Amino acid sequence: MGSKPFEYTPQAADVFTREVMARSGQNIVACYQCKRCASGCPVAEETDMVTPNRLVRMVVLGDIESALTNKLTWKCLFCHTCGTRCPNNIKTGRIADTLKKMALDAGIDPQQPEYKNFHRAFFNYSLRWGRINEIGMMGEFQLRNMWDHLRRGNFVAIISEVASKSTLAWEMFKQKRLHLSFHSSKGRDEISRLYKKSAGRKWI
Amino acid sequence: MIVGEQKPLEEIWSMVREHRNVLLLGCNSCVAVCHQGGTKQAGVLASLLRMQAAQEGVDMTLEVDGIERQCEHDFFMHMADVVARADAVLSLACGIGVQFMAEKYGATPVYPALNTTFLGAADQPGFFVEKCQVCGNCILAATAGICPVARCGKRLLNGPCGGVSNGKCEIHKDLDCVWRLIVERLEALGRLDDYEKLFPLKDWSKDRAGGPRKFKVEGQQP
Amino acid sequence: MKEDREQIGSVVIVGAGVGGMQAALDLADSGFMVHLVSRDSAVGGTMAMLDKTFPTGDCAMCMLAPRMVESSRHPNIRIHTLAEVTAISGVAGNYTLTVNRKARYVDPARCTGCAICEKKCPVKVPGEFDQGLARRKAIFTLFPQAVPHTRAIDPEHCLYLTKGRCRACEKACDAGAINFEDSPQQFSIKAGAVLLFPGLEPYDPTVLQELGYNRWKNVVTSLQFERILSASGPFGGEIKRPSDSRHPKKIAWIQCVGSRDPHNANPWCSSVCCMYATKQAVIAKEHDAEVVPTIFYSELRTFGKDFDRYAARAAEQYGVRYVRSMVSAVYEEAGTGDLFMRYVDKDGRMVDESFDLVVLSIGMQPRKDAREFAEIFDISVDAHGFPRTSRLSPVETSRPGIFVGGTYQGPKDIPETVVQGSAAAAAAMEILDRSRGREVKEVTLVPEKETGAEEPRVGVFVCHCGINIAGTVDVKKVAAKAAEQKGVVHAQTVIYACAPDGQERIKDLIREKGLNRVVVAACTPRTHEPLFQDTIREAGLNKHLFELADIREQCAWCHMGQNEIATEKAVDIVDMGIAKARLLKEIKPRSVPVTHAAMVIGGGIAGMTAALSLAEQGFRVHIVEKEARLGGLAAGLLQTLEGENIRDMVRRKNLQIDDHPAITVHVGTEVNKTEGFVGNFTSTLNDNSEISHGVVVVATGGNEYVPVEYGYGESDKVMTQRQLERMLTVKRLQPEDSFVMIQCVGSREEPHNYCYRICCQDAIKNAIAIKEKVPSAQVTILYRDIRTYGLREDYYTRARDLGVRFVRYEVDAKPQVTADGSRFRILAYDPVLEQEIILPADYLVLSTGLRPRPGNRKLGEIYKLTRNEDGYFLEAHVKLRPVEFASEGFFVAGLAHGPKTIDETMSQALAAAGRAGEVLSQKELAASGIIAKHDREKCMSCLACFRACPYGSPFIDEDGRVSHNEVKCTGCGICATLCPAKAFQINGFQDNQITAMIDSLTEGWVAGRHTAKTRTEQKDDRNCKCS
Amino acid sequence: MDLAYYPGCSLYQSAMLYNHQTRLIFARLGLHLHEIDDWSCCGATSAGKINDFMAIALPARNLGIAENSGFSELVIPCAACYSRTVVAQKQLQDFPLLKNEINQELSQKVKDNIRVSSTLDVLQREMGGGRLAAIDLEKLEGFRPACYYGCMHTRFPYDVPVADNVENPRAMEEVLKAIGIKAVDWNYKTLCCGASSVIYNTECALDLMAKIMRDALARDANCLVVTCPMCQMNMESQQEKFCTKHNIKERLPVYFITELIGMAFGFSKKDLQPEDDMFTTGMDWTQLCGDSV
Amino acid sequence: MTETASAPDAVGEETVAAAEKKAGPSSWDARILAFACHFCAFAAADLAGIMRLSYSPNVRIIRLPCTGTLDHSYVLRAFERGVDGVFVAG
Repeated sequence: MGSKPFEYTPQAADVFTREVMARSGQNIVACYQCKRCASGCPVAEETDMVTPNRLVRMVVLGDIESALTNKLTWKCLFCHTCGTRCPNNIKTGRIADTLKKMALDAGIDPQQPEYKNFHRAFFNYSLRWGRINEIGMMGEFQLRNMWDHLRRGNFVAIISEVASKSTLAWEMFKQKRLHLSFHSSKGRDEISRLYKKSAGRKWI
Repeated sequence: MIVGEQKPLEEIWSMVREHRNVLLLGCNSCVAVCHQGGTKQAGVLASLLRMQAAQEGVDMTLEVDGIERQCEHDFFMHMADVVARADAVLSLACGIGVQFMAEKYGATPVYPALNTTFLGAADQPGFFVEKCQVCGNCILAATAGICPVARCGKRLLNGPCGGVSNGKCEIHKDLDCVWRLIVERLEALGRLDDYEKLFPLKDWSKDRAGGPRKFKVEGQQP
Repeated sequence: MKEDREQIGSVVIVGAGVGGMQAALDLADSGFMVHLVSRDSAVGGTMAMLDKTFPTGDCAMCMLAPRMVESSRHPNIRIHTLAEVTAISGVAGNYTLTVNRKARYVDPARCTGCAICEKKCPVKVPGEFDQGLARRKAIFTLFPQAVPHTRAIDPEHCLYLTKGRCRACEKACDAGAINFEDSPQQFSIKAGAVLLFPGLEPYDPTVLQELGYNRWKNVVTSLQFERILSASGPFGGEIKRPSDSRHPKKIAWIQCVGSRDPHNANPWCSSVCCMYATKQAVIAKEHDAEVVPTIFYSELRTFGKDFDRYAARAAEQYGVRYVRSMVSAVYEEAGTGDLFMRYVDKDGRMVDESFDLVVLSIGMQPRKDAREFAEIFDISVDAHGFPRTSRLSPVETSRPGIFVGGTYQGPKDIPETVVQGSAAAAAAMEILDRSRGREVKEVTLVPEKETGAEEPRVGVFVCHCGINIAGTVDVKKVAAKAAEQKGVVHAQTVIYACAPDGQERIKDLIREKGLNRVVVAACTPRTHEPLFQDTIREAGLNKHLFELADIREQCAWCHMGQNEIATEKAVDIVDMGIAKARLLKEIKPRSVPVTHAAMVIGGGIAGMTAALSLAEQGFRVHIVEKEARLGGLAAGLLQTLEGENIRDMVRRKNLQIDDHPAITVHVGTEVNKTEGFVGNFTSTLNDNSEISHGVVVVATGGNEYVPVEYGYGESDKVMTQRQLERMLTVKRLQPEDSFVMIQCVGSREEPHNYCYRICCQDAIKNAIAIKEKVPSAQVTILYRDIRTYGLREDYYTRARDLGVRFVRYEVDAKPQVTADGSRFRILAYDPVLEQEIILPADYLVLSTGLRPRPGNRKLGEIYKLTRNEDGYFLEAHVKLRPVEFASEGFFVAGLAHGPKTIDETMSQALAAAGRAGEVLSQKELAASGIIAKHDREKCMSCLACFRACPYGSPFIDEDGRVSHNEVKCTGCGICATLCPAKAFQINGFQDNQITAMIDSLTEGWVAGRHTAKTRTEQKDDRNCKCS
Repeated sequence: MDLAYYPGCSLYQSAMLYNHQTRLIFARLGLHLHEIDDWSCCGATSAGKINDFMAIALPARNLGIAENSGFSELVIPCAACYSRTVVAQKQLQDFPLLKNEINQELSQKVKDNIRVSSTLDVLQREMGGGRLAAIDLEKLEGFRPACYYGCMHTRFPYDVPVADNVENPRAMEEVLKAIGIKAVDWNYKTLCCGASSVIYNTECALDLMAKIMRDALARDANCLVVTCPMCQMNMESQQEKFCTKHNIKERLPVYFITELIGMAFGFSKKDLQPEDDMFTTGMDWTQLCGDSV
Repeated sequence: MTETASAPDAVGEETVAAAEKKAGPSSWDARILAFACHFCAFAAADLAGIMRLSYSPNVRIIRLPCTGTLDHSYVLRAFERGVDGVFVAG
């Protein structure tokens, strides 16, 4: 959405669209821009006007840069309201998911590192132990955040992070939500074999 | 065709209000075509007058009739009784018909319901425009069939005056300058040379300036 | 198709909506016996529910009711209500159908439609006609004007039929019409052809709960909103919202509810919603100036004739706000019942807005039982359940002799439904050419008595109508007063004048007392006059010596409980009738013979189709074609969007025409002049040949627009869609080829501000063809609104699935094309991303529309046929007479009438052939009785009538004076009003007759004012005494 | 009736209460839950963000275990686990090659012979049947719950059959009706609460939750009822925060549906919220129901 | 076509009407003659009856085949003979 005209290159657009379609499993080209998705999107106010329909349009026209670096891709809540009401059954949430993966593949810094860190922490934890232990998982998440802040030398962020998360932990503890027990699954071997198998796969 | 226009009701009323038996006589020729003087209009006028009479408390009998032309004796053949019953006639004919009747029925007052306005044509249905001033000496042959006498604001015979702007007359801003029309038509006819010819002085003796004109069909006995 | 076995001259039509009725009337009028089978208890279909219709704003019921009455009265139409066809056997020309009729429990022969039973019925259920917004009784009619007006008992809710007690209706019915013993019946009908017009089912949006229908009270469907707007609807025409009857100010329409949604609803476009929403918004605004209408849409599909301008007017003059954004969900504000929703504006900003009422523009879909229905008739259906038809034979099914049309065939609006009604009728007439008139019985009547010289002898019959009239009006007193009137020799009351015994009584008295005028004081002449006219005709009186005084609908029923006043009024009404009756004259309509031949002007696909149909129906046809050969624009087309071969079809039709003995083709000629009138025309062509014919079909076609935009003509790589179509058949495309198509070139902008209907489909057809041949080739379509209406939406979907890119542009930011070597760079502004985009292209394809033929002007002048501001011929009535001109005997089809697709052209051509065939099938044409009579003696040829008559019946005769052609006259009376010489009088409504009515009324009524005044004074006196 | 049971990680941790109550009321209904052996994490929403293959493989392992345990139906109380498992099951059906690849690594193969149900599915079905007849229902008065379903009851990232109305689900209302409680109708049954974004996009999540809260209050609801542990945790643990931020004075308890059912079944507060354990809802619901419990 | 205006009556009537108008609409008994097109307005009047809508009884309707037939003279004659209002509907 810049002021400079966008140079549309049909063949390149085609290649990009096909990859997003294959990885997300969504028939993106079916979109006819009715904007139902945008009207129903719970985070649409916070995405600098990149609404789901616009995200689809970026993909279809092969505007790779905008598609991989916009706010919607990172703020999408994955609530699937868009896809449920889409007359063409396009689940923009899954497109956003795909674009995030593609952005990370392309070495683009995530717009919300915490987002990446949370899901990475969760996923890794589940692989490692077979089950999630919330305190442990959150700990990993925090460590990842800290590491990011450190990398950027953002010490103020570290302090506020510690402050806010300890408040949260205290709240949860007061509400008897935090548990110190530890759980794991014996199927970790199977899981790690499966994980090896997944290496290098772009789509299912 | 003679074009007329019905007078305001108040004026007509003031003419007939003193009478008790009034005949409204339509003329089903020219003035009927312009929806002013036919039998139907006579009926409508009678209705209006009746209501006027009722409102003013005047007891009046209004009779409605109509004939083909009020300028020929023969059409009045069946009218003798009808006219005799009336103490006044309100004629919906043009000025000719009114005078004709006035002369014909000496003792009965005849009033005009119409103002006779001009001789014209129906340019569009319902829109009448003056075309002829009965000057008695037609020059249309030289002016591409368009009459400057009737249609020039100043009756100029040798081209337009200096007041033409955007092809319109300076007297009536919505009126096309007749000389512009004449020139355009001459051009279209390939006869622009005619425009270059100067008109000699027009013979106005045949105009009505010399008093009422007469005409006799050849061989007709008076 | 035409087998030797016996051809049956009857046709069964399933479905009695506007399309079925049109077909029924066409067939019945041209000598076929018609069985009109309706599942409902009354005819009318969906159109009867509508308030007004677009784009004219005509009242739907006002247009439909006369047809319903006409269908019910037609001697050649039998209406079977509450009936369904359950089986069919036989072949085209000779089918046998089994019909099941449900029990009605009310005897139509006895029921007078008085509705007293309805009042007494204690059961209330949600009324289907008012879409559940109001309640009806268990004994009911669908709507007040229902035809037949016989009530029906709904056995599911009737207390007696479900629980065995009540019978209140039976007790209330004086006519003894209630019959609880009624049982379902099965019978069979033989028919030569079967026409299926079962209509549509409105989409039920309950499943889309995010929109809140059946959840939030103030969310209504568009059909409910029609009922809300309707004066006979649940709120009496006031716009109120269901939750609290408050007058809503902000009203939102949400488009495409149930349509264009393959994921959650139906994939097709319902074709009519954009227009009806616009219409509803406009009408709502007319009802209540404070209404602020907003329409949420994604694409505005106002593709019909004059529709774009209508929408523009709605926006500019009525302030209808169009928001190009679909609403995702409708929420209800707790407590107020207001509705709020969020949508994204054109800048991508989220807007929260609250509304008082939300209307869901629901689409149409096949009936739930569409598949079973098709199985009964053994016709094949498509994936959606619509009957399978071809774009090149739009009303033919897979089974010969079974034809379809209307919304059953596919989503469409009223005029297209009417067109297909006539088209299907024509198709049936084609296969039944030998059995025309076979099943129709002619009635022989006693000779008519001459009464011209007699003094009026009036008989007056005042009807009780059970207690309908007599309960309010003192009928005895009315009859007694009538007896006092001048010329009345007999006056009496009757219990039911319309019942057989009542009519016998009237006939006896005509004979006994030598009556020569009859006045019946009963119900409305609109439904009952023809019945009584037939009655007096049977007694030997001219049927125009009859007058019906309406003291039921217009007196008793609207002044209930004011018996004295109602009686006074009834006396006045009857006296007026008598005053008129005294002056009634016999009317003997003239009739003229008919030349059984048609002249078809234009030999394109419309002309060829109409000509072949007429020839198959058994009439001579002359095709007059300007060019050297037949085919018109269609000759340059290859195939339809659906892939049907147009070229083959044109070739086939050419051969059929060559071989047909009844068709004469005049190529390279034009019509110089035509003289005469309906049934009797003589035309001279410019080769001096002369043709005698009874009708004229104008099928002069259109021209392809040759663009001046976007560098057309400067490079052979800039082309029109039709050129591209031809190129694709001969040229090998390269894998990297890229195409950019630009829509609406030369359309939808002044001075050609209308949609050509065909361009979106052409572009999509070619884009699909490119992608199917070379998937790696790239196609981008720059468009304003994609208008693939109806089932064509499937192809829009298919094009997108194939990877065709669609980029919208706005009319004030049109694409700019620059040459880039042998390629092009197109700069376009994408309103979705609010971003300029540069598109490279090897080929630039312009989607151009059509233009009316310049020759239409001359033709219009010759025949006095009007054209719209765009130069297309104007039909007699936009909704109900779409293929006829106001002038009798002239019909129109194809592009001469307006832009349309090939299937629409073929439907219209068939319809024109059907309507024309109806005229040609008459032995002679009788003028209607109620027409203007012209007195040439009084006429002075002022031309007022000649200019004002909408039907062209006054004409300048050979002697240079005005004459009047009564065959064309409809009796509207404009001539009579204008004529300064009073040379015109309307039969049955002469000046003296109307004046007599006025005089009679004012004598009794106004003169009686003093009595009224005295009464008031007395009352005042009484009041004084009391105090 | 015997059912396989997959509690999922959170029911062993932050939503331990839900696990406890589900087991309690199922037992009372005569439905025997058999926790499957050595189940592992389903990957929740996170796996799909990182690794599409694992997003299917993780639940596939649990499916395999459940199917080989001999039960015909697998009950999953957690909405996220349920969603992942149902979607994976459908994807395994739709992509047989993928299923083979995954099965190669599994000791308990996926055979696709088990029905996956949410707790709510089972409750709706079984409480609609004759099972309630055997239970003396306590009459619960004063409850005007707003049933809050969240995203995961009816919306899935992959097309799977949904029994309830997607936009206006009624299952909770029907279950509550069976125990004599009439729920209010309201706008935001399925609006997203922000889910895990509360951790990394807190403000947005708080705004969404406030929206939900406001409408429930406007409809005169006096509690929220949920089936999703994530929704329960968000709406409850963040309530103070989002109410303060949006200036909402009232507060509402957020019950798992099992809690209300448990009360109707006559369980005491102690039964439903054992004091000796480290959990309870943050709200004191005795205020609402008085001594009837 | 001879007609005598009933002057005294008319005067009386006018005065009465005027007096009644002053007294307020409730006591003024306006008499309306309607001319209605057979196809629309007359049908509407029928519909009013069918729907049992009640309206003032001081209206009398003359049916015309089309309001195109409405001659000036009808309206004038009605007024002349004392009706208070003419209603043309079509």
